[in-house]
Amino acid sequence: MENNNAQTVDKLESQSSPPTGIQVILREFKKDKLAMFSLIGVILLIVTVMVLAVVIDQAKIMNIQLLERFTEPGVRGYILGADEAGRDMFGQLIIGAKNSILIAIAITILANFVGIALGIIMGYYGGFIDNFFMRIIDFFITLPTLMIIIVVITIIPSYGIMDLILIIAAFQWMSTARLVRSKALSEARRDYISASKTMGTSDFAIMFKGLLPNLSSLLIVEVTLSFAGNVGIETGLSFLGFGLPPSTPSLGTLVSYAMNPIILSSKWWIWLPASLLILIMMLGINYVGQALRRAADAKQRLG
Amino acid sequence: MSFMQVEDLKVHYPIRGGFFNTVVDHVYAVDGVTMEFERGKTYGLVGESGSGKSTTGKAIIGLEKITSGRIIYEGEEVTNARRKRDSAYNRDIQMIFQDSHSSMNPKKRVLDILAEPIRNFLKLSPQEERKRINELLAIVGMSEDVLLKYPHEFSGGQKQRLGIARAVACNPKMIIADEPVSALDLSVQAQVLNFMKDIQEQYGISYLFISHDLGVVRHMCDNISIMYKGRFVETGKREDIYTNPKHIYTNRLLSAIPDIEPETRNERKLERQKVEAAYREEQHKYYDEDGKVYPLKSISDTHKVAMSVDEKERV
Amino acid sequence: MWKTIIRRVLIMIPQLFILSLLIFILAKQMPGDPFTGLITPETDPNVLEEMRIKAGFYDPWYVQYYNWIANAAQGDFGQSYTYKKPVADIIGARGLNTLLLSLLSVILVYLIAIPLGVLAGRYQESFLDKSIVLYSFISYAIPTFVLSLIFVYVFGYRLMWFPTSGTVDISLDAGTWEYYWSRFYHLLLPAITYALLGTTGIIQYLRTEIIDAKTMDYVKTARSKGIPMKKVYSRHIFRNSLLPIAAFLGFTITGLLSGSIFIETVFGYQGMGKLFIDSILSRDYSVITALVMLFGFLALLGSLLSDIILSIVDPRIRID
Amino acid sequence: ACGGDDTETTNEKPVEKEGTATEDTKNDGATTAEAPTLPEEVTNDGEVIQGGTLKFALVTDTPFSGVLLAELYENGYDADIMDFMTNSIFATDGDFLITDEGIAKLDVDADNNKVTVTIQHDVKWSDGTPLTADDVIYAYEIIGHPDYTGIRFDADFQNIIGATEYKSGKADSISGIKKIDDKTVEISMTKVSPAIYSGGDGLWGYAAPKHYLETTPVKDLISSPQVRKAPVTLGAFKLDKLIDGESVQFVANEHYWKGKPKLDKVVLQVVPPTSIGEALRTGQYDMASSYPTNQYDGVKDLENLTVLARPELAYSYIGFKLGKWDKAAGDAGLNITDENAKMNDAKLRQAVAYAMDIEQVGERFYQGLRSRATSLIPPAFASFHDNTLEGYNYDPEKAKALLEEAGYKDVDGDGIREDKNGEKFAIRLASMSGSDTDEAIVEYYRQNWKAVGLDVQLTTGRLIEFNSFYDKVKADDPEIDMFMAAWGTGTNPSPLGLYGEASAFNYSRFVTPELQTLLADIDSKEAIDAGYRADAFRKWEEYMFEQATTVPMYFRTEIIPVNKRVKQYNVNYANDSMDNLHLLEVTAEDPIK
Amino acid sequence: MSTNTNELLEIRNLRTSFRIKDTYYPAVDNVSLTLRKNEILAIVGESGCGKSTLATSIVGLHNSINTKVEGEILYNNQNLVNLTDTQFNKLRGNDIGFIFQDPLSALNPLMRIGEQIEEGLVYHTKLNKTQRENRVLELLDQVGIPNVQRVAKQFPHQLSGGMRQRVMIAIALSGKPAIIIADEPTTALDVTIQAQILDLLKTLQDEIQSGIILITHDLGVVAEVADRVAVMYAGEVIEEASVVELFRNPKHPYTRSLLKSIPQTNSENEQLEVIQGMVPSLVKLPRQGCRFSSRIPWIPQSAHEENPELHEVAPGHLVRCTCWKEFHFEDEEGSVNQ
Ligand SMILES: Nc1ncnc2c1ncn2[C@@H]1O[C@H](COP(=O)(O)OP(=O)(O)OP(=O)(O)O)[C@@H](O)[C@H]1O
Ligand SMILES: Nc1ncnc2c1ncn2[C@@H]1O[C@H](COP(=O)(O)OP(=O)(O)OP(=O)(O)O)[C@@H](O)[C@H]1O
Ligand SMILES: [Mg+2]
Ligand SMILES: [Mg+2]
Repeated sequence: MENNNAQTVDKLESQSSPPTGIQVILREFKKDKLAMFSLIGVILLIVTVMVLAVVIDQAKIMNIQLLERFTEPGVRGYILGADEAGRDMFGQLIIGAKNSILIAIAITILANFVGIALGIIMGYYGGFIDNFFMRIIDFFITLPTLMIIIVVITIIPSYGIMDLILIIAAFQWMSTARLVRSKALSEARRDYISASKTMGTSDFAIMFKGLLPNLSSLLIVEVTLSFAGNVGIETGLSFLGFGLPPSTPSLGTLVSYAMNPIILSSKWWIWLPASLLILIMMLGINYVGQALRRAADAKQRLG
Repeated sequence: MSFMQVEDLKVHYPIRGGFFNTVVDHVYAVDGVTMEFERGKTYGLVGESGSGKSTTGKAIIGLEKITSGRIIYEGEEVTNARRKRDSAYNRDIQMIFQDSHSSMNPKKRVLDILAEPIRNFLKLSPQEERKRINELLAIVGMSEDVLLKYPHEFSGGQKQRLGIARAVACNPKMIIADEPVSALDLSVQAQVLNFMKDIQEQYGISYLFISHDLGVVRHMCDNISIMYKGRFVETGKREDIYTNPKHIYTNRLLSAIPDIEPETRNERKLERQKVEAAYREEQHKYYDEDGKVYPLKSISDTHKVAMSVDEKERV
Repeated sequence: MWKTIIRRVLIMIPQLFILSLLIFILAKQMPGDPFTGLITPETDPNVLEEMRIKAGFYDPWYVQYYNWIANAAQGDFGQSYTYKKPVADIIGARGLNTLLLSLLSVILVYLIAIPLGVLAGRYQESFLDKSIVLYSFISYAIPTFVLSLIFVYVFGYRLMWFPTSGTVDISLDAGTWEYYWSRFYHLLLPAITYALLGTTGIIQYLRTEIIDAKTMDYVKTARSKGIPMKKVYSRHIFRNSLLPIAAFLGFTITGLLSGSIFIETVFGYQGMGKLFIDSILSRDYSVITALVMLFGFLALLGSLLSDIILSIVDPRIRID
Repeated sequence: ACGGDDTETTNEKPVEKEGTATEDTKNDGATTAEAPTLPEEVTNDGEVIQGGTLKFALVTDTPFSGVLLAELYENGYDADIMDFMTNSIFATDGDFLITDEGIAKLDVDADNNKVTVTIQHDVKWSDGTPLTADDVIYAYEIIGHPDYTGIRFDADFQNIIGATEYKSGKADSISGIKKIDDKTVEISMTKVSPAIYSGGDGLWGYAAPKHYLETTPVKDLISSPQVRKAPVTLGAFKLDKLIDGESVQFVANEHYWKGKPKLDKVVLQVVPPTSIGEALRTGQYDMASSYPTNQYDGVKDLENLTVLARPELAYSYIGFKLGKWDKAAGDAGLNITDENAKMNDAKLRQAVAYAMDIEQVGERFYQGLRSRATSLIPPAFASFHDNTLEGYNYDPEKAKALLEEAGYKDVDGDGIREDKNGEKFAIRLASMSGSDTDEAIVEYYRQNWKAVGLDVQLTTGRLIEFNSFYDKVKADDPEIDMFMAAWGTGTNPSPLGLYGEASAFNYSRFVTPELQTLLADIDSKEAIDAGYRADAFRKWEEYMFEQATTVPMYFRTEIIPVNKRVKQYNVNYANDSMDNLHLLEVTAEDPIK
Repeated sequence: MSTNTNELLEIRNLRTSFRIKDTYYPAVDNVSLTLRKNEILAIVGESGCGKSTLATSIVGLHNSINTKVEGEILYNNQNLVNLTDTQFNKLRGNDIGFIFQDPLSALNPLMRIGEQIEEGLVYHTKLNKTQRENRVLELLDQVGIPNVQRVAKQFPHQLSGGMRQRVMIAIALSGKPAIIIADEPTTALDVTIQAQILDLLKTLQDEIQSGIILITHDLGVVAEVADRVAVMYAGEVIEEASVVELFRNPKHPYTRSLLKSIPQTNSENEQLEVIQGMVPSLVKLPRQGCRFSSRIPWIPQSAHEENPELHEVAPGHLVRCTCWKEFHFEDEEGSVNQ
């Protein structure tokens, strides 16, 4: 019955747009000012970071100037001050944010690509294929992932951004696959899939042209939230010292400066901006994610 | 003559369990069904929920794996070939689903939905394809501007008609209709049923019409089979079933159908209770020790009833 | 029920076996060894070499693996190279610490999350709900270590409300009331920090569940019986939404274990998470492998526990 | 081996991990003797209270292991704990050379390769049992025992006659060790060198309580309660309670040979380096086992603390790979220098050294707690360290001139010099990761080198984690042209172990006959004479300066913040309070906040 | 209201509106109905015509944020529309019982059957625990459940569809209500079971003499059990009559089309009668004039009333709009397929 209503509502608004499509999402955002604000904020933030990262001269920022050690914010053009080697914190923040965001995006794309593809295949075929991969996933998902990532990282002789991305992604696709699979499993039992089969469509086309778009609302939510999660993992690893080296600043390395109590207590400009940036970004993404989730789930919708 | 035969069709689903999650038992969803189909005829499949009607339909069209039995189409055995996606068999046998809403991909436009079988089976040029689609729309009486709409923008009846349009797109010989109207309101149901009949007349299509609504079946079908626990308890011409039901289960089913004659309802109620009582009393005679339905025995050219050997004498 | 549990436990054996192989090979791939840390000009390199040979580091990996797994199967995970003690002993002592921390954290998590989740769901879209959602998002967004650092600094050092390291005050005698209080007191700050951050999942889950449950037909049935709204909530909505939470327990514990790496590192709390990081740095293979195995085992156990709880709690999926 | 009185820096600590924040922050602190003028002694005229409890922070991220026996422990933090309860049988002077002031005195008969250890006082173990010659011998018997698995049965120990036979089980006792009477032990050795006074040549500086330990087989000692829970010791305090890996409580040892300590108790607690500053500031501890240099700011202006300092027994260096370790050669491998090594040009190496602005780094990054190292003998060895050596100073012009001279010229005008053949020239530097500071410093040096036209790239592209670093350096990884590391010197300044031909730790793989001779001279019999030895050291240092195969970078100053309530505390190597713990006093019940 | 009039419940000008995008749209519009004692009043109509909305309004179970209920629902001299939740709770389960369409989702999956039945008794009776338990068993027995002891301890998913619906009925009956509202109680069931449930309802009603509002879209069901029928279309009652009158003498074109579209009434191979067009959605609904007019365009507009009202065309037979006077099926020929 509730569904009924939602459809009635859809009918009103959307002239030829798929159900739970852009319109629904847009309406959720219109209804929820905070989500709207977050969406704009996050996009703006990411764009700003990317643009600034292109504009600023990375080599210059990373140049060590001993005389500028711990320069306070606002002094001599250092918007956010300088770190112990006299490197501009604002520039590092931008570069760090860029690196963190790009890494998170790369992990998200990679992990979700694998997760979604596998999830759909499992959900669609079911049976042995499903069983087989589920066993593997069940196994990996219960593993102490963080520990194994750390062990793997210590093994890689000279690991850089790419390795970090690959390693994290290698442990991130499982939950996506499981989620997609459970949704695909129920979706694949729907009649339109059977209909496609009776109409001669190949399995591949059914899976990726027929089924995939119907998981899109779920996937958008999943991708958004996993993006936030991946920012978290990268920063966490950097904090423990298993992430990126300080010469490649990321939000995690900047925050990890707070490990030094002196910096924590009296050099706030070194770690606080990065922490706040993480906080704001994650908050924003979560609000966006929440609105998307509502759009995907008729029961939770506001409008 | 019949162009397609289904012989002793069985679909068993394994039940897993036990310590090593092995197959411990089977659901005998379809357990030995034999049917013949002739051109332009409608075959009704009736039974209570879970009796195996849908499974039968799905097995014939290739959506379910057949445990045993054969399907012979135009003299050729297609039991396994039917699982090959773009075979001629698959083109000639199409399906209409109960839930018209869920049978159409909600993220696809009507255009793509209608084009799907055409693209797969006919390999037409874009112009021809478009022409065919327009023809189809004309057949189901819809205007071209619906092509860019999405399924959810249609009413149930319209969707079901689109479903039918899609099923007839490649000129099938037979359409399996699994409860095509049970989700629809009365007036819409009437539209769809009329429409199915029209098409049948026009193209000489056969229907396998699955339903639990005996009223609808009676209206639509030439031949009717009553199904119970994966087997037929009775099969025959419409008149055979409705005027001369032999199996107690058929009886019971028929007596339970509500009638729109309010005046006689009390009599019907008494009749119903009588049949129910009789059923409770005598049902063991109609099923074997395992509760299975006996094999069918012909009692006339067209009429077959499931009965035990000794039962036969009584009739 | 028992059958299913036993089957699940049996499945765990090959899983643990694969995990052991995986982790063993990984650990052996790590650069350096426990003796690298010992080099000074005054240690004799030949002595170190000899110790390596004795420890079997030059045996083929499968021989090493066989020795290790054969002993491990009997509960002997070897000696820690750093602590010169049986690994089991070390993990035993640290395990208790982590267990206590996790236990307190879980209790706090549930104490915080359940009322908040319930309130947020019940008063959906109210100011209260929005505040709770904000809190839950913030708690998700703040990296564990940042909050821990700040908490240690503020509550430990600035305000001095809590002890900042160790697990108990050494001057107290075990068994006394003060001793237990001191243990608890030492646990409190890390546990609170942890709990504040660990609530997100449960709050969100509960909130959604309750909002969903509110629209369920059975809730309407309940209301149509004319029972007061309060009872509808407590007997139907909450109960139905809360029961799956119970099943989270297993996973929560698993989650807490890996989170313990951060918390214990920052709080200098001697638990398994910190032991792991320490052992990684000192290449204490026997401890690393044993810890990963243990965590893997606990995780498997946790998910089994969750399944069992769920099946007890939800009659629909009662396993038999 | 570990002999003598290893007062503060224990040899077995992984000293190389310079500034590895998570591993060993202990060595993060350092300085020259010159830097900020900090006292070595607290001055406190407060009113003393009766008894009192000293609160001691053991600064480490990793918990201690709890092997509390001198013969067995390997972990430096265990040594820090033992400092409170053990006492070497020898006392040492400012050069860490054995004096006659200790429990026992050492007589060396260099001609006959014999030494005699004589217990001079009426000394009792913490359980009241008197210390005898048997206890001195028992310590040797533990190390030499066939079941012994520790690291102290080494080449030095085998210098004792009969040690090898005993080890292999062929003898029931070490033939070279003789009990003369209840107080006297005579030890025969194959050779006696000046190192004997630093506790080298196999001389062992501790006694083991035979009466207490002999019932436990040697192989079980390490896990026995006698070692872990209730050791019997000779120190000022004895162990009272221990919580694994986190804290220890000591009480005064009334049998202490120098007199009963004035304090009642010492409570030692593990504190992570990240919070030690705060912990001291808030008066949670009186003192700390070490204090991270990069947190000097955190304590320097605090009212409740006195910050003491002293030079560390360590130096950092930059080494150049000039050859390979040949495992098959000699008895147990030899260093083979490769004439054609990329860095085999003294001028090039000197230029590298002159180009480094070590002075600035010491001043800025380490607040002056590290200074340019002028030689390979740190100033802590007061008599051997030569103040007149100048070392390399920051002189980019000189570096440029040297490079020009050696033929490294910028041919293509990109500001980077090409090699002698005009080919692209890049030096690959391996450096250990540690604190964030390390990263910045290395970057800074790369900037310095670039300024003189040297292109220095990091091996693996980033700083290398401690374990991998040594894996690579040890294996003479071809990706390494030069490497930055540090040595803790221990109390024996002899360089043979680090620069000898047969030394596996000679990571630059540089050997010449000249060097061999110089090294041999330092440890020769003649060198038992301190003046001669100092001279020999100087000759070697000058040679090394010229060759520049190992360029010392910093001398380190360690800082020791002490709460103002503590009285009678000093960190002077000659007169370290850790040797005189019984004198410590406090002026208040709790540390001042 | 006095009992001797036999009128249990009187609905007057009920309008229930849902908020969609900040505007309220009436899904039940100006409905007036009367339920008498011991009668079954069937409400029929196509999906979306407002049947469930009406039923939910009577028991006051609408979500107050999105729904507005206006008008009067008089029961025992109180207007149910104005009751607070607490006041309503005294009636729900006690005076009014409710039976839902899908018994599986309408039963709490985590509660034993017995508990679910007992729950209402706690608030509406003074029975003690054992008495309540006995009453539960009694109720289960009453609705024809075998083995009551065991069933009371089972969970909903362990029962068959028919059994579940019986349990729902037992719950509705537990307070011996004067009024029972059954919203499509048999739609989810097989015909044989449907027949059993309908017979059961009828039998029970004879016993407890309550008034039943039976909502259904199946005219067969109506014919089997109803005493009076109200046909709804687009939120309005368009025809109301006794069951025989309605089937014998339907007046409104909508009712007539409905009856004509039932397959069984037609001879086998004939086309079924069809009403063209579809029920307009809530938002697009014409609010003025006869709401059915757009679906019978061949009837001149003049035949429709401006503000259609219920006319009494025969005693107890009410029809809205006068268009019925001009309606003949023949007019519709040729427009069958749209
Ligand atoms: N994939 C499956 N696995 C196991 N059992 C199945 C499966 N699909 C169907 N069944 C069982 O097979 C039997 C027949 O199901 P089927 O769907 O054919 O019945 P039906 O007559 O179409 O019923 P309905 O009227 O409810 O559609 C049922 O008992 C069903 O539970
Ligand atoms: N909560 C709601 N919010 C908005 N619109 C609603 C709501 N509930 C019902 N509606 C709309 O009100 C109209 C009447 O709905 P109702 O459920 O009463 O119909 P019904 O006659 O019971 O249909 P069915 O036979 O399908 O149950 C429909 O158009 C429906 O879409
Ligand atoms: Mg079916
Ligand atoms: Mg309804």
